Amino acid sequence: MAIFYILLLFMIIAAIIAIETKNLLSSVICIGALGFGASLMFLFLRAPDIAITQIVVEVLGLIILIRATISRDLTFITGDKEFFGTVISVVIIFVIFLAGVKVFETLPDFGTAIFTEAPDAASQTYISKGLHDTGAANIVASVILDYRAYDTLGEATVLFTSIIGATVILRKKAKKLLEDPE
Amino acid sequence: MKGMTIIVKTVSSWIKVLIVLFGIYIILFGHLTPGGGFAGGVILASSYLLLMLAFGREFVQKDLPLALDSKLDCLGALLFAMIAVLGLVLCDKIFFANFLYQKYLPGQPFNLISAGTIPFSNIAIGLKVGASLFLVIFLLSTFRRDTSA
Amino acid sequence: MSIPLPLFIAVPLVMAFFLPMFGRKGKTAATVLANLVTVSLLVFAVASIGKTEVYEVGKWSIPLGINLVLDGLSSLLLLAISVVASAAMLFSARYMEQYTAKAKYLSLFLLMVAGMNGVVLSGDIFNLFVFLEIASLASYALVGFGCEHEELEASFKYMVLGTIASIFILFAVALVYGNTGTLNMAYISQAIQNSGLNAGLKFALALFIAGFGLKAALVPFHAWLPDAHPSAPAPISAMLSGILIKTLGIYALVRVVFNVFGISVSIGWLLVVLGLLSMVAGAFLAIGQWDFKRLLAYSSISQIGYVILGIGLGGLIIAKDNNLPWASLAILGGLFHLVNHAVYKSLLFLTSGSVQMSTGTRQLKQMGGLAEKLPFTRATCTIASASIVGIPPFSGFWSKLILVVAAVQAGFYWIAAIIVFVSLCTLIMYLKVQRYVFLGELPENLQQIKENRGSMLVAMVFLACLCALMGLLVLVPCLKQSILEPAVKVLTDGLEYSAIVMKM
Amino acid sequence: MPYALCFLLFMLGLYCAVVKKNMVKIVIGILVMEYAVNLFLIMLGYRFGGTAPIIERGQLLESGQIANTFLNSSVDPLPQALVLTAIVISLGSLALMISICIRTYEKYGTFDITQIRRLKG
Repeated sequence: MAIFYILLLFMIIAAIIAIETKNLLSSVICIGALGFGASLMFLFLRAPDIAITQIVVEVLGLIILIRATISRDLTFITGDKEFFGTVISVVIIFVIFLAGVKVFETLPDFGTAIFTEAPDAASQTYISKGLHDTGAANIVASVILDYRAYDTLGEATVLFTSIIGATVILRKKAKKLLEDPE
Repeated sequence: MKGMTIIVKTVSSWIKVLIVLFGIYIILFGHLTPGGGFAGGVILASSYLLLMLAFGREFVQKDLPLALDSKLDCLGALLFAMIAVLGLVLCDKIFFANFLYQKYLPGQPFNLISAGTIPFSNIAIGLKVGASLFLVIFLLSTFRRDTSA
Repeated sequence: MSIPLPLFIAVPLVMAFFLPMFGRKGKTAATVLANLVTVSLLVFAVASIGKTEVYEVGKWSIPLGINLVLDGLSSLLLLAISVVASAAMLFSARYMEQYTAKAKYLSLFLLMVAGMNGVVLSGDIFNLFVFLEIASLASYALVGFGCEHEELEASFKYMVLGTIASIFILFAVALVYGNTGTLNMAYISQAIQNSGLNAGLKFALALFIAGFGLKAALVPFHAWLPDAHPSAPAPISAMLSGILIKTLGIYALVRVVFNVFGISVSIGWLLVVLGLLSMVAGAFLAIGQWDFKRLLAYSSISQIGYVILGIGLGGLIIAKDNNLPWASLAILGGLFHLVNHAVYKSLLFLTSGSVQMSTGTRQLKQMGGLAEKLPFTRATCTIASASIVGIPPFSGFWSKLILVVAAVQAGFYWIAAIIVFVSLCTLIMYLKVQRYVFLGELPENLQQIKENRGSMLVAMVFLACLCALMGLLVLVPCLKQSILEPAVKVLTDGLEYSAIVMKM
Repeated sequence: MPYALCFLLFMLGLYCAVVKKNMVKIVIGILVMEYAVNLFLIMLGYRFGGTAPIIERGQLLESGQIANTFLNSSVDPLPQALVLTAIVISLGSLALMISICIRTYEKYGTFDITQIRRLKG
């Protein structure tokens, strides 16, 4: 249990540094720390699939982010900070946070998963019948590629969309002269 | 960009093989062990990324041209969609039916060939993810040079 | 003829995966194929009118798998999506010649359509989120398609706000899962009916309203729309304003509020107030604009206000005194206005694209006297303007009339007054467009322009005919009963949605 | 209590995305929010002393049933499937967002959104 608190505090500290540091590159590095913390957390929460995916995505995401920041002239934002606006947004966000904390009391306590209480939860069936229904020993694989494969089609499409979008945004010439109409 | 020193080049050309093998392993055993198409695909992309860092962009271009890469991307996505549509055709008009497991190839649990279409979906996703992520990183890294030159 | 529901998503998806393989040479073939897809979707949508169907993907019974639900509301939206998409696709065939990478454009367009169809058909809350992301990501890329300064800036702004909205929605989905243990909308609805709304679910509902409200550009959340919609290429502006904000925003919001969480008096008031704010603020901001497309974008905010006002008013009446006939009338007005707005706003954006392509500018002050140079554009634009203002034979009149009658009937006289007042503002807005674009002096530099004919013209005339004929949807009883009333019934039934879905 | 810390992370991200004026900082804020939501989903499925939802050879009994040791200790597989999808979606939007950032940088020469302001109103 203690390990979760340590990791969460580590992640929060990394996030604060990433948000507040002036240097963009160090802020990107802190995001890396945050991501690896999340990956460890997933491992301790018994989600090895997610941990693997998180770690490889983290590496790629870091490369993409560093690519965006490195060898740019990293002018720091010096412009007059709107102090008043910052204070107001901090207050608003803090109020939402306090309201939100109450919300979590309605959830089952940490460590008692909801599906053990709900009688007709789908997850019960997944772990008891998953191997029989789909033949995959990895229940997560059986969920993402058989029970909820339609979601995964959507997921692959999202990735496809974003890659096509990125190639479109990064193409060299966007407009061309049109030949005379008709 | 000419690439790095001879030591880095040699070592990375060996390691690349290992990374590709690891990626393929992660993809193929996705239904038995942690991992799967997505994680494996990212690992495949990172092997080519290593090559690009060590040898420079031109070398990778020869190995895996950009046009081919984007075709592979489309192909992976098409394959996955085809698996879904095949269910519509082969298995009583059910979109995304695991037709292999239910009808043709039940297989034994815990074997490589089990779980019907799941390994094939993993392969399609791995192909798609690997190709597309390499594509986007390549594009991002070449973008600035082209416009400034 | 029964159409398997997944085809609505599978056909555009497969074609979208296939199209980028066409290079520069296969451009014509790609355009023809993409148009075929949108037209076939239109045929599917017409064929599925009046059906109620639940499709279990992969034959996994709910809640194990994901289900697709086709009911009156979905088929109304499917019809609107496919009408606007086929017109915009036809228009792009010629219009998009001025940009490069046409095959990728077509692919993104189809992905956006597939995403919207997926949102409309989905019966699973997480699946709804996934398809919403597909449509949103495609639209972010399409807004920045021109890669000019303004377009990239607008695209970034849109993308940041849109992504924050998506994360809100995902967080709300997580909260709902944590409280009920299921993701299927029918099961969630049932669990809520059994246990009532606790604080966690209320917070989730607030997050849903904020997230979908951001996607729909209701007034406190509207900052991105006036930048994003004008910056996109004209057919995409037509899609975004015409249908995207309605599918991702209004449809999803209404589905979650009415069918999953259940309407209450406070939520009804919230929707009415949001609608009124959007109507008034959008109209005032629009009058001051001198950029043709930006004016249209602000007017979209105002018109979205009408839709959400009508639906919210209906919900309020249901929750307050459960008077179903009155509520149905208000919701009918809202939904009919949704369809009308989809048609005439996309037509207006298409005409603005035609004007921009001929004159090379969007500034109202630099145009004038185009009536004789662009006769067809002028005619279609006038029809659309008459429609949006609410001149009797055209479609906009009927939906506004229904809204006013519904408000008066339920005793909200001040709401009726505001509706009429905003209509007057709309009249001023479109008189301004007519005056500065089509009448007045023709500037020197525009003497040589020609009208773009071909596919652009066909698309505009198609939508203009629809504008003129849409009134029939409420006037002819059999059309009304088969298209609009089932949609209204889905909303007035409210929480019975879960029983209907589970029974099938 | 871990939920509240997770929510704090979410709020930090929201604060960063709303207040900061640098495009990359905004992207970072969005990333932090995404991590927080993913973590929250996985936490929902955890149970004390749980095991990963992967069946091992010994746990498939002769009768075709799954051993109770697995059934009583496996964590919830459904949130894991959702998070897998959510991670991919966040990677996709990250790639698109960074492309837009880089292209904008080429046009304007800065990441500062107070200086990127051609659109008015």
